Amino acid sequence: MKLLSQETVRRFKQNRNLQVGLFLLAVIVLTSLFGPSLVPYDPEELDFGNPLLAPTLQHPFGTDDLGRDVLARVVAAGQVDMQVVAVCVLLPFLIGSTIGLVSGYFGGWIDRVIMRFVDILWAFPFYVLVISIVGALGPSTTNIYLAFSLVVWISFARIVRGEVLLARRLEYTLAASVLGYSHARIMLRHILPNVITPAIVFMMADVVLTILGVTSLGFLGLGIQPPTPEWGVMIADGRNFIQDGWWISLFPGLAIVLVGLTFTLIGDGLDDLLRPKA
Amino acid sequence: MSTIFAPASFLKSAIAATLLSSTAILATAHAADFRLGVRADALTIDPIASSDNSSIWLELQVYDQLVRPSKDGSKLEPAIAESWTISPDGKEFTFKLRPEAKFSDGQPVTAADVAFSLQRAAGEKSEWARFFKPITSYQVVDDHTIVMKLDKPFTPILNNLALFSASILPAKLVQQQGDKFFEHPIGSGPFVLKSWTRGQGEELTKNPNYWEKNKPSIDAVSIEVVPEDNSRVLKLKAGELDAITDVPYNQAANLKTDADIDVHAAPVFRVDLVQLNTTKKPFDNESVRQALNYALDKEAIVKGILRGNAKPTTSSIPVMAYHNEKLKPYPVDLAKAKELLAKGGVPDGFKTSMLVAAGDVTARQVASAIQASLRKVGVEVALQTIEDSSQFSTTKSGNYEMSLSYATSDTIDPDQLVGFTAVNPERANAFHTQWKSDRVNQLYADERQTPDGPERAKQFQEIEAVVHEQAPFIFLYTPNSAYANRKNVSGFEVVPTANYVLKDVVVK
Amino acid sequence: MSAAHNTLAVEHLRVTFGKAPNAATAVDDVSFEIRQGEVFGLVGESGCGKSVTCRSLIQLFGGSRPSAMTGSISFEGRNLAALQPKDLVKVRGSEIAMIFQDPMTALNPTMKVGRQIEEGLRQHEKLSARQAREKAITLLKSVGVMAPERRLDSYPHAFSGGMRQRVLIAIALACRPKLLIADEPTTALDVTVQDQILKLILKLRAEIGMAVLLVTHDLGVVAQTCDRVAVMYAGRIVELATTEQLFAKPSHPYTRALLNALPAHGGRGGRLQPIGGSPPSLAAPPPGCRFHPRCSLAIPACELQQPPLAAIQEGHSAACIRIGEPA
Amino acid sequence: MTEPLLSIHHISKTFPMARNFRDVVTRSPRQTLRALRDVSLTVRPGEVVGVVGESGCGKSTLGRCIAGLETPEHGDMLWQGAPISAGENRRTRARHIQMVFQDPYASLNPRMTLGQTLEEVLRVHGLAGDAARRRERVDELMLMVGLAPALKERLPHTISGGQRQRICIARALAAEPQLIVADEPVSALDASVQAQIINLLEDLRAKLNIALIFIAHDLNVVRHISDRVAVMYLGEIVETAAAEALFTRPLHPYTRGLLAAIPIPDPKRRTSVPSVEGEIPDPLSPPIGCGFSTRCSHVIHPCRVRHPDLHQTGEHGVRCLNPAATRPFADPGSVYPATGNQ
Amino acid sequence: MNLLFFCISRLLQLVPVLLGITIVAFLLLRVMPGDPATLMLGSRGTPEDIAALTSQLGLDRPLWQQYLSFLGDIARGSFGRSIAYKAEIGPLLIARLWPTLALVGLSTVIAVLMTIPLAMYTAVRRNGAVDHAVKFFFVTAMAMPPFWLGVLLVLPLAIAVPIFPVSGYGQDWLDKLHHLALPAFIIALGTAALTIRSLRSSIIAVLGADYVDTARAKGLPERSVLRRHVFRNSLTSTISVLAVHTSWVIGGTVVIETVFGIPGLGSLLVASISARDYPMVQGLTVTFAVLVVVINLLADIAYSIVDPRVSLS
Repeated sequence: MKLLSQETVRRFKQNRNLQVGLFLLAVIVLTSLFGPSLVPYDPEELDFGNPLLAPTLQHPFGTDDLGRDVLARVVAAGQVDMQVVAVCVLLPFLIGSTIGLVSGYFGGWIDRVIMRFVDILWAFPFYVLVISIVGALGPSTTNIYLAFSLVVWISFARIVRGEVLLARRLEYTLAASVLGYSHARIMLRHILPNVITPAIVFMMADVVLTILGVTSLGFLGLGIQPPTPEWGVMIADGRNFIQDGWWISLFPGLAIVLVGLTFTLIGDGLDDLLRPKA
Repeated sequence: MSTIFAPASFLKSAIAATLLSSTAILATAHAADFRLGVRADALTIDPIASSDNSSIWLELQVYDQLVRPSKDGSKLEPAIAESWTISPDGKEFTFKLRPEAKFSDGQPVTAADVAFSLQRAAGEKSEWARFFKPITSYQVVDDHTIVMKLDKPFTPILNNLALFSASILPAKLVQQQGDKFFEHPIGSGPFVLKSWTRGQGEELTKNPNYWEKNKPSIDAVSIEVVPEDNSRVLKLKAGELDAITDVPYNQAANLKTDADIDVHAAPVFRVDLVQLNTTKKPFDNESVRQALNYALDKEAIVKGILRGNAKPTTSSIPVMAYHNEKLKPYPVDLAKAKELLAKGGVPDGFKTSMLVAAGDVTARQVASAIQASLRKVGVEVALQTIEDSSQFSTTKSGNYEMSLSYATSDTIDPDQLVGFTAVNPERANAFHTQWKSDRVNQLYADERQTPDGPERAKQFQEIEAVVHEQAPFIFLYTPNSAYANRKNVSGFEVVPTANYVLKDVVVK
Repeated sequence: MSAAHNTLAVEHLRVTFGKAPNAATAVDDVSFEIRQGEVFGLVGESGCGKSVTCRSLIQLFGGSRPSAMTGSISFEGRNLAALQPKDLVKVRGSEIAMIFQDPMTALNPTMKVGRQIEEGLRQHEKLSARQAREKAITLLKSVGVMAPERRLDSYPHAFSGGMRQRVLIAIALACRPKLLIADEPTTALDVTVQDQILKLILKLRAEIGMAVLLVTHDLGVVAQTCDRVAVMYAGRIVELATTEQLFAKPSHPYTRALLNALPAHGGRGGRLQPIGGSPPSLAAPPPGCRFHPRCSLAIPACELQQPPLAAIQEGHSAACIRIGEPA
Repeated sequence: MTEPLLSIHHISKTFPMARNFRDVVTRSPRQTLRALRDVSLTVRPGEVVGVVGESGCGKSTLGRCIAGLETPEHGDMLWQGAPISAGENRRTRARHIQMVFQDPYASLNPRMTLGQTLEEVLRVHGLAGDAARRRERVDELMLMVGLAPALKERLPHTISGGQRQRICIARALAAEPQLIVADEPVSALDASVQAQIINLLEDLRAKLNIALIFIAHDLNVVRHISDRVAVMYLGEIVETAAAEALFTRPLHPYTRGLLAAIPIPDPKRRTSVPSVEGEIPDPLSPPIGCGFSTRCSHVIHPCRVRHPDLHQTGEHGVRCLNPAATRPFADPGSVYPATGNQ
Repeated sequence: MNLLFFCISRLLQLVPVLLGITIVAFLLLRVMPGDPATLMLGSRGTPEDIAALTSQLGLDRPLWQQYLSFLGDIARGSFGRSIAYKAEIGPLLIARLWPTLALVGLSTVIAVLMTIPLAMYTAVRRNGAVDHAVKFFFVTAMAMPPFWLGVLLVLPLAIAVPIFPVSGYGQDWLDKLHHLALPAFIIALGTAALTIRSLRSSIIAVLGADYVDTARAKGLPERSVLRRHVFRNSLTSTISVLAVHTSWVIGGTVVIETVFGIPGLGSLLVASISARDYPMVQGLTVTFAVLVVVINLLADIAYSIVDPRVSLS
C-alpha cells in the first residue's frame, strides 16, 4: 500500500489548508509539550497580592482574580484538554469505524439491528446524552471518555457504513469476491483503505465538536474538575470579571478557537489530499 | 453573471430592524414596583416539603408564623401570635392570636388553622416533622387562643415555631383542595403569589389584609431568577433589576463604585469549615487536628477570596445567641503547627485528600488556598471535586478524609447547629466527623431542658469551648451574605437567617 | 446544397482550460462551417475536443469555464464570440438550441416537465401561460410522447431515458432554432432507442429546416445521419469531408485507422487492427502532427510541423503531409 | 462435441423491491424484479459465448450468477458435470471462473499498485511458490496482457483505461481459470482501444484455451468475437444460435430489430424508419404473453396471452410463437461489405 | 396524495424509534449511581423513610415493571414526579418547552437568512474576496464555543451599548424576542457556518449540472437559471445538513440557555442533573429526543416537497 506517492506530494504542495493546519498543529503540540517549562509561573500558584492584572509583559495574558498567571493556566489547560480530546475522538473513531465496516459489509440482520440502534441513539442530541451520562456517572475523565465514546461512535459508524455500502458494489470489491478472497481480506485490504477517508476527515471535524463539547462540560462544571486548569472552567470562572478582567475568559476561548481552526483546516486539507482522483 | 441578492443591504436592514425593535422594547415599562433578582427558583411552596433556600424565602413572603425572629436575629418577636406564655415547668405554651390577622382571601386566622398547620408540619408527609413532634397536644381554647403541651421540657420548640415549616395555612382550603392548594396558595404573609413561571420567577402582589399596619409599602414585586452571578450583577447595573441577592464577593467591591448602587453585607448564621474524618489516621489525633488549624491562614482566605466579607471563626457554631466571646480563632503559627504534628506522630506531614463541591466557585478557590497553606507544613492535600448534591451522602458514608463544607442555621437558637455539628451520636454524628465528646453530649441534653437564660448560655459556651479545643474541624470563617440594591430602593434587607425581607421595601 | 449559405462559420477557434503550466488547449485552431439545413457531424474519440467545440459556440461549459477562448464564431452574420453575455442569452434557445449527452441528468429533477418546456417559450416568445401550455402539448406530440396533456404534469423521474431525450428535443426545438447542437445525444441510450432518436432528429430537421451539429464518437451514427463530417483528434480537425467522401476515401491515417479498428459489420473477420498507444495529453501534446506517435505512416518530418488542412478534392480536406503520396 | 465446461439449466433470479407504505395500504403484493427467467446456457472449453441485449435485459445478472456474485433461486449450474452448490467454497470457484468488469476505472483498488494487485491473487491462492517466483509470475502476467512490467509500481489512476482493462484481465488470468466472464469489457473504451482489448482476449483464448462469456450490447463486437450468441430480452433468452447463423438468419423479431438498429458505418445504406418502435416494458410488470409482444410488428393474438417457450432447432433456439412472420432476412453484412477493411 | 402517504409512513416508522428512545432514557437513568430515595430525603431521612419512599417510587420492583409504569406515565403525559420540584413532570416540561423551541426556531431563521444570500453570492462569485472572507469568518465562527461568545458579547452588546438585555426571557412576545435575539444569533453563527458551506458547495455542484446547461441553452437569463433551477435543487442537501445540525443546536441549548438564563429545557437539564432529579432528567432526555425526531420528520417532509422523487420511492 503506497501512501506517499509523488502525486500525493505534489497535491500536498498545493494544499494551503493542510500546510497552514499542520503548522498550527505543530505550534499547539509544541506549546503543550514545552510551554509549561517556558512559562515562569505555576498555573496553580495563588498570589493574593496580584489579582486581576491586565496583560503586561510580565503576565502576557494577565492574571486572574486569585493572582494566577492566565498564560500559564491556558498552556497547562491545553495539555489537559488536548489529551482528553484525543482520546474522545480516537475511541469513537475506532469503535464506530469497526462497527460501520462490519455492519455495512455483512448487511442482513446484523446491519438492521445495529442501524436501528444507531437511529435511536441518533435522536438524542449530542450534548443531552453526554451531559446526562457524565452527570449520571459523575464528572471524571474516565466518564468523559465513556460518554463521548458511547455517543460519537454512531457518527463514524454511519459514515463508514454508508461508504462501505457504496464500495461493496464497486467492481474492485466484486473482483476481490470473484477472486475468492476471504471476507476479512476484502474488508481490511480492499474496502477499509478506500472508505476510511471520509471517516478521517470527519474525525478532524469531530475534534472541533469534541473540543467544544469537552470545554462546554467544563463550563457547566461537569467536565474536568478544578483545580486542574481547563479552558471551559477558566471561561466560566472569568465570567464574573468580564468587566474588569476580560482577559481571564478571552484567552482560553481564543485557544479553543485556535484548536478548532487548526483541525478544520487539516480536515479540509485532508479531504482534498486523500480523496482518490478517478 | 448577475447576482440576485445583495448581502450588504440585507444586513443593514436586518440591523436596522433589530435596533428599532430593541428601542421599542426598552420603552415598555415593567408592571412591578420592585424587581428582585435571585440565584435560583423556588421548587415548591408547600412549607413542609421545602428544604431549598429559594422555596423557603418565597414562603416567608407568602405565609406567616406564630412568632418570628427579630431582624437582627437576636430574639423572637410576635407575629400572628401577639403574645404567649410558657408554664414554669416549660411544658405548656399558650398563644394569643392577633384578632386582626387575616388570610389574603379575607378569612381570619384562627386557632384551628394553627392547630391544623402545626399538626400537618409534624405529620407523615412533612420533612420537618421531628421539629414539631415534641408537641404532644393542641388545645383550641377559642378562635384566638391555643395551648400546646409537651411531655417534657424542650426549650428550642419556640424557635422551631418560627420556622417557615411552621407556616400557618387556612385549614379548610388545604383540606378541601389537597395538593392543588399550592397552585394558588393563600397565606397571611405580606404578599400574595400572583403568578409563578417555573424557572423564570414569580410575581407577587401586596396582601391587602396583612396584619402589620401600612405594610408592605409596595404593591407588587417581581422575583426574577437569574442563575448566573455575573448576569445578576449586570442586570442590576443596567437597571433591569432593583435589587439582587447573592452578590459574588469578588464583584462587591467593583459594584460599590457604581454611584447608583448600594452594596450590603449581612452577617448570617453560617459557618464554613473543613470536616476531618476522625476515624481515619492521622485525624484521630487531636494534636494533628489542632496543627491543621494553626497552619491555615484564614485571614488570607477571607481577604483574598472573600474580599473581607467574612470573619474567622472559633468553632463550628457561628456568632449567634449565647456566643462564647472569650474564644479567639486559631492564629497562624507554623512553628506551633509543626510541633503539634510532631507530637501527633507525623513530623514530616502527610498526604491526604479533600472533597470540594464542584459547582461552588468560591469553595473551589478556598480549597486551592487551603491546599497551598497546608503544603507549608508538609501536608499535601489532593483536591477531589464532587457533585454538590452527593457531598453530604459521601461524608455521611464516612468515605472521605477531609471535606470542605459549611453549616447554616434555620433558627436563631444555636441548638440546631450544636446538634448537627458537635453531638455524636445524633443526627449527623458531629457532622460526619465521628468525633465524640461525652461532655458535649451531656451539655446538649441539659441545654434542651434549660429555660432560656444565663444558665443555658453557660452550657452553650462550654460546648463551643470544647469543640474549639478538640478541633474536629478546621474552622474557617462565617461569611456575610452580600446583596445590593439601586439607590432609589430602601428597606430591602437580608436577615441573619439568610432570607430577604420585602415588606419594608420602599421604592422612590 | 453546396450553394446554400452558411448558418455557422467557425474560424480559428481555440479554447484553453487551466493556467500555465497545466494549461490544456482542448480545441486548437478549429475552423469549419455549417450550411443551412445540413447535418454536420463532429466525430472523434473521447477527449478530442468535439464537445468543447460545440459548447464553445454558445459558451456553455458546465462546471468548468475555459481560461481563454479566441477565434470567431459567425452565426447569421454575428460573431457570437464577441457578443455581450446578455445578447448571447437571447440567441440561446431561440436561434441556437442544444441537447446534451445524458438525458437522465439533463432535465431538472424538481420541476415538472411541462414547465421546463414552457419556460423557454415564455422567455423568447412572450406567450401567455395557456398558450405556452398548448404549444408544449403540440411539441410533445411532435416528438412522439404519448398522452402529452398528462405527461406535462409529471416530473422527469417518471420518464424513461428515451422519453427524456424526446422531451429535451422538444425543449430544444420549442422556438424553431436555426441551429441545433446535439452533443452525443444517443450515447447513453440503447441501440433501438438510439435508432428512434436519430431518426426523429432527422425528421424534425426536415420539418423545421434547421441545421444540425451532431457530435458523436460513433462512425456508424455519422454514416447514418450526417451530410458532412469533421474528424477531430487531440483538439484539431484532421479531416473534413462529405459523409460519402469520408467513407469512400478516408484520407487521414487517423480516420483510416479508426475505421479499421471497428469490428466489421459484416461478420467474423479475423483480427482487428487497433491503433497502438493512447491519445496524447492535451496539456503536453506531441510536437508536429499530433497523431504521429501512433501513426503507422509517420516519417521524421511529421514531428517537425503541424500539418494544415489541405484540400484533396472539392469539399474534402485532410491534415497530413503524406496526403499527396500514394497510400 | 466435448463435455461442456459450464452448463446452466433453467436458472431464475428475482430481486424483491422495497415495499412502501402505500403498497401496504393498498395491499399490493410485494413487487419483484425478475432479472433472470428460466435461462439455460452451456459453455464448452475454449468457447466464446456472446450474450447480447439492451440495458436491463438481465445479461449482467447472468454473468454475476455465473461468477458467484449472485445466487440464482431456481435451476442448476454444473461445472464439468458437477453441480456448483450455493455454499461452495469461493476459493475453488475462483480457480475455475473469473470475471472482467465493464468499468476499468472502478475495477482496481485505487490504493494498491498494479503489482500488488496481481501478486495478491497469487498469494491468496498459493500459486507460484515463494515471493521471488511470485514476482516473476507477475512480470509474466503483465507481459501476457501486453504491459511493460515496469508499470507494476504504478497506482491505477496513473494509467489509461485500456491499460487498466489489461490489468483486470491479467488479474483474472492470475487465478488460472478455465472460464472468464467478461461483462461489457470494452464498452467504456474508445474505439481504438476497444480493438486492442478484443484482440488481447482472442489471443488469450487461442493461447490458453480459456472459455469466455462475452456480455455486450454492441452487436458488432459480439459478432466479431463469439462462437455462439444468446440474445436476451426482459430477463430471458429469446434467441440463441451459432454466431454466424444468428447474424445471418435471425429468427426472432427482436433480434432482427436489434440488428437493424445498429448504425451501419456506410452512408449509402440509410433508412428513415426506426427498426423497432417503443421501449422496453416496465420489468416489474412484464407483459403476460411474449415479452416482446408490445413492440413486435408481427404480433398475433396468442403472443399477447401465451408465453412462448424456447423452440430449439438443432443449435438454433428461438422463443417466438409466430415464426411464420419470420420472412427471409438479408444479412446486411453479406450485402454490404465492411467498409473499414481495405 | 403521495405526500400524505409519505408523511403517514414516516410517522409509522417513528414508532419503534420512539419506543427505543424511552428504553434508552430509562436505562440511562438506571445506571446512575446513588439512590434517588436517599437523595430525595436528604439529610433528614431515616432508613425507614428511605425504604418507604423506595417502594413508593417503585424502585424495588423488577426493571421491566418499572419500565412499563414509566411508559404508562408517559402515556398520561406526566413522566412521573420530580424529586426537586415535588410535582408532576409533564406540565413543568411543557412550560420549559416554549423558550427552547423559540430559541431554536429563531436561531434557525437567523441562520437561514444569513445562509441564502451569502451562499448564493459566494457560490456565484467563488474565490473572490467576499468568498474568502465569508469562508474565513465562518470557519472561525464554527470553532468558537457559544458559551464563550455569550460571555464575551455581553460586554459590548448588553453593557457598553445596551442593545440587548443581559439575560432572561422577558414578558410579552416582543420582549421575549428581544431577549432571545443575542443567544439565537450566537447559535445561528455555528449553524450558518455549516449551512453556508453546504449550500455553497451544492450550488456550485448544481451550477455544473447538465440541467442547468439545459436551462441556459433555453436562453433563460442567469437570474432565472439561478432562481428556478439552481436554488431549489441545491436545497436538498442543505436541508439534511440543517436537520442534522438542529439536533446539535437543540443539545446546544443546554449550554446557551445556562449562559443567558433562559428558562428552557436545556437549563432545566443542567439544574436537574446537579440536583440529581432522576425522573426529571429521564423526562428531559425523552423530550429532547422526541424534539429531534419531530424536527427530522419535518425536514424529511420539507425534503420531499423540494424533491418530488423522495415521496415516491
